[in-house]
Amino acid sequence: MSRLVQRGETSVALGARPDPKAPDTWIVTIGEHHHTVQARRTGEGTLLVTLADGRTAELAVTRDAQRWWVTGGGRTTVVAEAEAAGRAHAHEGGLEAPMPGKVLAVKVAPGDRVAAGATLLIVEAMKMEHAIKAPHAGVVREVAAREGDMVSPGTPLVTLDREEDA
Amino acid sequence: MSRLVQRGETSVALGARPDPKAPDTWIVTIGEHHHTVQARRTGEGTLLVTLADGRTAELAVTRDAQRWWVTGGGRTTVVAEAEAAGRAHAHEGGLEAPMPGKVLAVKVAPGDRVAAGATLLIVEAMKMEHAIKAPHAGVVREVAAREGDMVSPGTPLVTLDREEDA
Amino acid sequence: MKRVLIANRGEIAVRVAQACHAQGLETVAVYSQADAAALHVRTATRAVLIGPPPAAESYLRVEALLEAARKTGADAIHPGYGFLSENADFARRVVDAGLTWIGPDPAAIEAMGTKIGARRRMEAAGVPVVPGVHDAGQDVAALEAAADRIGFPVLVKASAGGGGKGMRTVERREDLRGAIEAAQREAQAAFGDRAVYIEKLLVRPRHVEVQIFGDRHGGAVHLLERECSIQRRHQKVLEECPSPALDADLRRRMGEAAVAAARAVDYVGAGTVEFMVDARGDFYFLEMNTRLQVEHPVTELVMGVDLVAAQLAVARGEPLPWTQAQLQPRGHAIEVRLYAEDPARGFLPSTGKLLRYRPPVAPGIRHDGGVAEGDEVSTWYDPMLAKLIAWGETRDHAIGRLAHALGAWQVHGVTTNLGFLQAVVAHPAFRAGATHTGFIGEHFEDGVFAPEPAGDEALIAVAIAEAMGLTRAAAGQGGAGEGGDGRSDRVSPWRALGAWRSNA
Amino acid sequence: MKRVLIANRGEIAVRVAQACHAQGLETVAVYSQADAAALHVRTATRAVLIGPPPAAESYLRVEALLEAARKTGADAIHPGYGFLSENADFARRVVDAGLTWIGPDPAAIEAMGTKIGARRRMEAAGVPVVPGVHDAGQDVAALEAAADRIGFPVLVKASAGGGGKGMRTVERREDLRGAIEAAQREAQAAFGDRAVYIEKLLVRPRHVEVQIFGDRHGGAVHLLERECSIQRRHQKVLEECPSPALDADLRRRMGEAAVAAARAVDYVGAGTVEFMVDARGDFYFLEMNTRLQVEHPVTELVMGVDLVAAQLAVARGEPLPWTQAQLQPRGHAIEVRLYAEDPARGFLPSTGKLLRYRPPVAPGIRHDGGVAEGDEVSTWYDPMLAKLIAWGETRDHAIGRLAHALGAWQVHGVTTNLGFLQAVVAHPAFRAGATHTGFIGEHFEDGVFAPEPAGDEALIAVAIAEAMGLTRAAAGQGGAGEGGDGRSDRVSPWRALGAWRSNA
Repeated sequence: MSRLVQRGETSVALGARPDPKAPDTWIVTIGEHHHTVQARRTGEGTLLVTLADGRTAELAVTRDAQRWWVTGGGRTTVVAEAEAAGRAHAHEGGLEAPMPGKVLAVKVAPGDRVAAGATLLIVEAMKMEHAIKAPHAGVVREVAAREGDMVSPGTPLVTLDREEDA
Repeated sequence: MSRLVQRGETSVALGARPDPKAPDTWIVTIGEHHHTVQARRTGEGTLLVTLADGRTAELAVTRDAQRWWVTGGGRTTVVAEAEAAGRAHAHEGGLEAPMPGKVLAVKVAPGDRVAAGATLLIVEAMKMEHAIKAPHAGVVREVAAREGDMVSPGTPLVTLDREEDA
Repeated sequence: MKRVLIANRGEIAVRVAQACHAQGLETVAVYSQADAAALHVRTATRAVLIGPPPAAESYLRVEALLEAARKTGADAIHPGYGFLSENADFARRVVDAGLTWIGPDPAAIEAMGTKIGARRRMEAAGVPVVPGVHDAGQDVAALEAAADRIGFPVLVKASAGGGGKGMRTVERREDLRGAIEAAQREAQAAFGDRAVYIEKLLVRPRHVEVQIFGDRHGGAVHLLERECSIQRRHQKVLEECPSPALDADLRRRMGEAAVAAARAVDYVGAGTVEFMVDARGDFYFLEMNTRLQVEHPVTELVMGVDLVAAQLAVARGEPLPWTQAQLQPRGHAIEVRLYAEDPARGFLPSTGKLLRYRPPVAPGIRHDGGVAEGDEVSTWYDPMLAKLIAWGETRDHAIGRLAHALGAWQVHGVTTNLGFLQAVVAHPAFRAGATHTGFIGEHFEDGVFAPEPAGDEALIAVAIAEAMGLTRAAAGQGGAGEGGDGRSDRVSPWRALGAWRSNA
Repeated sequence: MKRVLIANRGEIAVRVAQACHAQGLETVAVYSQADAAALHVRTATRAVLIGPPPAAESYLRVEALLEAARKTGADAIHPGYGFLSENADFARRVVDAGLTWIGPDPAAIEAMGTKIGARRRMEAAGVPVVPGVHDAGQDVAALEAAADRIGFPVLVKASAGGGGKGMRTVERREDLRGAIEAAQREAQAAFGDRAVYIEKLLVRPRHVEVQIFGDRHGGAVHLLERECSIQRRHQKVLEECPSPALDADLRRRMGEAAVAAARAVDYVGAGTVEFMVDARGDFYFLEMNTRLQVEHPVTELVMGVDLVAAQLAVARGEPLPWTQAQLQPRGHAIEVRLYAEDPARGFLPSTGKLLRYRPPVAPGIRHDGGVAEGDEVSTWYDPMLAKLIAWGETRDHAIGRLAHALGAWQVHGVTTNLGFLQAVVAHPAFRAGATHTGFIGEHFEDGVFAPEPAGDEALIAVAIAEAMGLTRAAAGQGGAGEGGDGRSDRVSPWRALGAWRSNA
């Protein structure tokens, strides 16, 4: 079985199948590349992997909704399913609240033309103020939040049309 | 649901049911005694328990084949199902190998009368010699192991009739 | 002293409880509704609910805390850091209730409680202070005039502040008004006091603080300094002891100044005198923290002490367990703070469930944590999850141990600054000891830190884990902790991707 | 030195690997078929299978180890303790292969390699030795005659021995023949050398050993002593530093004697000189261990050193990182050893799967472990699973921390001596520092230790956990680690109940 996962800015097909000829051996496909590796379970959620060049590492893998967390070889990496990343990108025009918090100030109104990085709103969370800035230049189409609103992740705040679209 | 568990030399009925009137509250029955306690899950396999007297402790509980391991309040305890303990006692006349190892020496033959504590066999395991001693005075009915045998847990070694039976 | 109520949460409440238990003392945890199953509750021997999630309605409620102590028969209160730890009124109420207050006398807290008052006292005691204007009032125009007198750049700081809250750096006059207003709002929300003042911003200074300790028998010692220059938005990220910047003479002079500061207010217990040290080796009093500090473990490891145990002893009326001559440093210690925040998105706070949490275990590595696997991380409280501290015979030795331990720390389900901490520790300027308060801004562009894309090893592990069905078990287990309601969707709140940034 | 092969397994292999990684060195683990997924393999950066489970066919196979080093490009070998660590032939082969041997020169190992030879050298160097007969040969009658000359009680000891293997205490002449034969058999099996000798048994002596360290530049220092009196059947259970029994003068004299012993064989690297100290404060050389010791962490914590890092440095040809004057003790450290053994059944070895394994995490607590949750514990190797070490400002402080940490150690699925360790640490005689080698026999009747019956709290937890279905998840998870084959039955090998006892 193969899945599409994000690697940096692009997506890559990822799959693994056991080598029928050798125990504890897997053939892993990352895009065009094939890797023959030794692997066995160790503890709960952990895997001991030996690469073809002889390097070995125990990796802890945790499945999350649309991504995996991997710790091993001295770092922790998040691997996202490409499909999930794609879904998120579809939301690009609409800015949603990134965290639970309270809207302290709304700095823009519909029709405003804003530069990339311009402050759109100020949200307070964890006792700190955070400026929500425009990810790109554009024109504000809609402002859905008001000062004093309590917002949670996913609450729509502002719809911003791209400058080139506007 | 209630089960019989070992407590020291005797067995006791143990059960728990949620208090329908109060959240996170359980009524636990240990033999004749009832305890009303607060309890909630914390991590995996762990429980935060508050007793009626206000004391609180997080306990880790692991289910094993016929027993539970419990750590909390500063100690680790093994609680055995009474049924399982009963089964083991039924084997009393026949001595089985207690661990994987190698029989180094057999010190008795069928018909031998032995005192409690007399060495019956010597088994080597983990690079140490261990003397297998008679749990009670008695007469050897059968010797099933020979020097050099590799034995694993449960391998019958010696059948010993009690002195009073013999 | 038999039963200590700990008026705090998170790692410090756990740390204090462990110290109490090691002395055979019972502990009482207090908790808000959001913390009913929090680690600090699970560590204590008793626990009392004190209110709803907002701190103002729970951890900051003096009445509820005193009632909890009364109800459980606690005979002493340890305030930890933050919350009410530097609140003189609370300390006084505790003492008036006949309980032992594990901290300095209310009068000492009060004397050092506002930055403005503390500065005046230190000036009087001959301790050098940073140029600033503290008597301009809270009118914006007056504060602007004060800034003009000092000259830009300036710092706007909350009088009752700490932890970067209510603090703003201002480079240009036109940004000053907005900064003052924001700082006043933050100060009001965090401390219930909107007062701010203006101070000269030193260029590339180091933040160095001296640990001091006093007792009720006239004893006062210092326990070396901590270098806390690695900060992001005035929030400390990494601390070490000793400072790589001090020579023996400067260390001695700063230690003496810190003890003088402590003696000026008859200080009892653990306290910290913060200084700024400029490039010329001049040092300025910044403020005194009349409580245990987050970063106290680096001092403990280098000086060979247990500061919490000493707090308990001194609160019982015992003399200091050490003389100044006995306190000899050994080796080097570095602490990093694990925050629930996303370095790739301007360090915005993150939330979620800790699907997997395994701190590294190795010689010379200490983990002081406030969370455990399966815990939910919310936005109600401070985003610091845990601290990791490495000790080594030398600074290089400590760095080597820390770097290795950071790589093995398994924190899954909640985005943290772990990768950022690794980048800081690996940075050549940090290895060279060239730390100053602008370190992060200088070496990490725009205060944003993007993780490297996944390596082959990680992708291989994912592929095989999925093929083995290894990760299905983990997902099931994640849900099992709270009834298997599949809440893992919630761990990914940052659904709006793109270039969202904080104003860091 | 770039890549170190660690010719060992268990906690010491993990410990050495961590020290290497902290210095940026790669590591190569070796493993038997029984250890393919063992923690030491999972910790290393490379791993090589060297044979079937029996140590004689894997960890003791010189050819296989050298081949593993060649194949992986390792340029140094660390032997750990046990196995081939004190095998001069192996050391010589390593050096001949052009690799760095992280240990003393083969000649020094050889000189101290047999207890008989070592005693002779020490006698010549003026170091006091225990009365004994070492030249009686291996004939039983001759050994009996030797015992008659010395007078009972006597010890029968393997010349190549260690860890209590091939050692027997004999109180009465009629038990001597059996003891000699058993010791010879055990010595043959464990060390490939059946030679034993007879030594005077000191009454209620303390076992005190001095850590020494030498370099290739003529440097030799001692790093205080360790008190290792708490033993069961000559197997150490608990060690501490410093010894509660030594005064400054005795400490100095023993340290000097240890350094003299090291200098007598031009010792390079970490070594330990073991002494017996009798009630009068006389001390006798017992043996020298030419390797790192299991209990080295207590020295590390009190002296502020990393002995493995120093081994690596000295092996690279660097001078000692410390002078004798710099080595100043601070505080007190205690180590306990967690064994897979059943105290209720005469401490017979136990096996099984570690269904849950969570070491305690707290300030001042160090865990050096060779196992992790989900691991199988077999009878192939030494039953020591892990060590827990507590440091404190004072002995009482360390005991308080240790006692609390022991209570929080979660070891489920394999019966261990954990409850016994708690009882030792809680014992008034231990708290008073009244330790001697007969401590366990004197305070724990018949060498058997029965756990207390379950308390209400444990039963309540079981009842609620079952009612919640909490434990079903745990059982499923236990099986999941190895394909869910429900092997948990195997964790309870001691099915024959009753009065089975070892000959302890």
